[in-house]
Amino acid sequence: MSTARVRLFARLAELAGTREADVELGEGLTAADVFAALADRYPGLAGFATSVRFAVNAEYVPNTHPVRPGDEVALIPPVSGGSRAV
Amino acid sequence: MSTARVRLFARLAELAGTREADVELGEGLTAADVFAALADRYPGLAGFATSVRFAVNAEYVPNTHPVRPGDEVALIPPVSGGSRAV
Amino acid sequence: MLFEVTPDTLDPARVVEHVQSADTGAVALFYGIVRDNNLGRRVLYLEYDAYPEMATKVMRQIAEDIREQHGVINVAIQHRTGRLEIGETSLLVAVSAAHRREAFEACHALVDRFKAEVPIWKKEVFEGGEEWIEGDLSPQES
Amino acid sequence: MLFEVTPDTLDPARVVEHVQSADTGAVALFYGIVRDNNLGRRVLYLEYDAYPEMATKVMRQIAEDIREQHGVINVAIQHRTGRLEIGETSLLVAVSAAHRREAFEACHALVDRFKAEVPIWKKEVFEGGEEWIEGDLSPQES
Repeated sequence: MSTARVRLFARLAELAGTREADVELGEGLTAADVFAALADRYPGLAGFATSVRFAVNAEYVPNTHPVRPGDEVALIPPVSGGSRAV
Repeated sequence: MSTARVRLFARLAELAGTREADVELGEGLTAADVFAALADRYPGLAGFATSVRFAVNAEYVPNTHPVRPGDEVALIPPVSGGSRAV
Repeated sequence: MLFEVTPDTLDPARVVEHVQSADTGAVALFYGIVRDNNLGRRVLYLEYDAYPEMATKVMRQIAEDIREQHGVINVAIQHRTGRLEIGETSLLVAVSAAHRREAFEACHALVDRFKAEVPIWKKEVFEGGEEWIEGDLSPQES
Repeated sequence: MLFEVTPDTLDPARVVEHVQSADTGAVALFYGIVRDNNLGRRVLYLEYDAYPEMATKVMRQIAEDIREQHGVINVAIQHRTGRLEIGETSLLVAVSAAHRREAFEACHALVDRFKAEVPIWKKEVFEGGEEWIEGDLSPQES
């Protein structure tokens, strides 16, 4: 089965309760699709769908970047500048 | 006899061959007068009459500043920016 | 050039030694330090998280840009991860140059870009709560 | 604040420790270093001469000005005298602040004023001659 390894950091790792997860890849999946699959598994992530940034194989990429088997996808927490207490 | 202690630095100390000298003070002598007296004693200093700066008791002063018995007069080598090889 | 993300205490002497060479006339060294207050709250400690493989890659890209733009000689950067107490150093950025102006300007520009681009995050633990400071990818002093 | 003119090796860890306090988020540290070339000549070594009592007094005046103008926390300066070999540090200027911008700007301004005002001179001994660099009251990297 073809999968991508996802890495989570900072607030997203806390919300998901994990720093790594494997996601199965269908045909033509993008970084945003990988995030959506992960948000199904870890509902705490759902609110970040529009603010998370992605890196694939340690390079920043757009949400629409295709993800291929064996890729490492990193979820980069949003740059919010805000001061919300958690 | 009333004197002032003069301190010399850097190029001026090398030209005079000393880092300290005592100068006798007449009535109403200024920093420039003290320098002139010293240039008589150490002719190598003469060329610096218009470019040397003075400090009295560790404060920058104008050439016309009066020197009193017991003062420490420092000869501050010129700010030339030049590149003459010695 | 030297780029490190490490849980260990940072080493200023090492980064300065790394950037120095016989033609170095000036080194500017920046310390990012955990301070005891932020946004009016009393800070207890910070926790830094990083994506180390990508962080060192981005640092290298930024350093190469800055080296070219400012004509400096060499660059070394260390960032610490994990729990840091008040007074501990989270970031060191050293830049060597022939003259002071390039060293200062390049070092300042490097720290600015570091904070905007390098994937390192901090959680501030303060009296009464904790928060991931995500608007500011890196140390507290920005 | 700390102001020293000394024939001994300078101590970066000491000046940084001196300026740090619990509210410090950034320290900018400048090293003036003897480099192996100047004005196209091969430099062999430098000799620094100083008027130490006045130098420390002028340093204090400058530091007080800068501290007020830039709102920084603390300042420490060391300058070495005597013969310095290539690669040795002649000047250390450390400035602490809450944020990086003040630390960088104040440190740079301090070094600029230091070089214009503090009574310290250097003789450059190069291949084929020697010269007191008097247009530049202080280290070689200006």
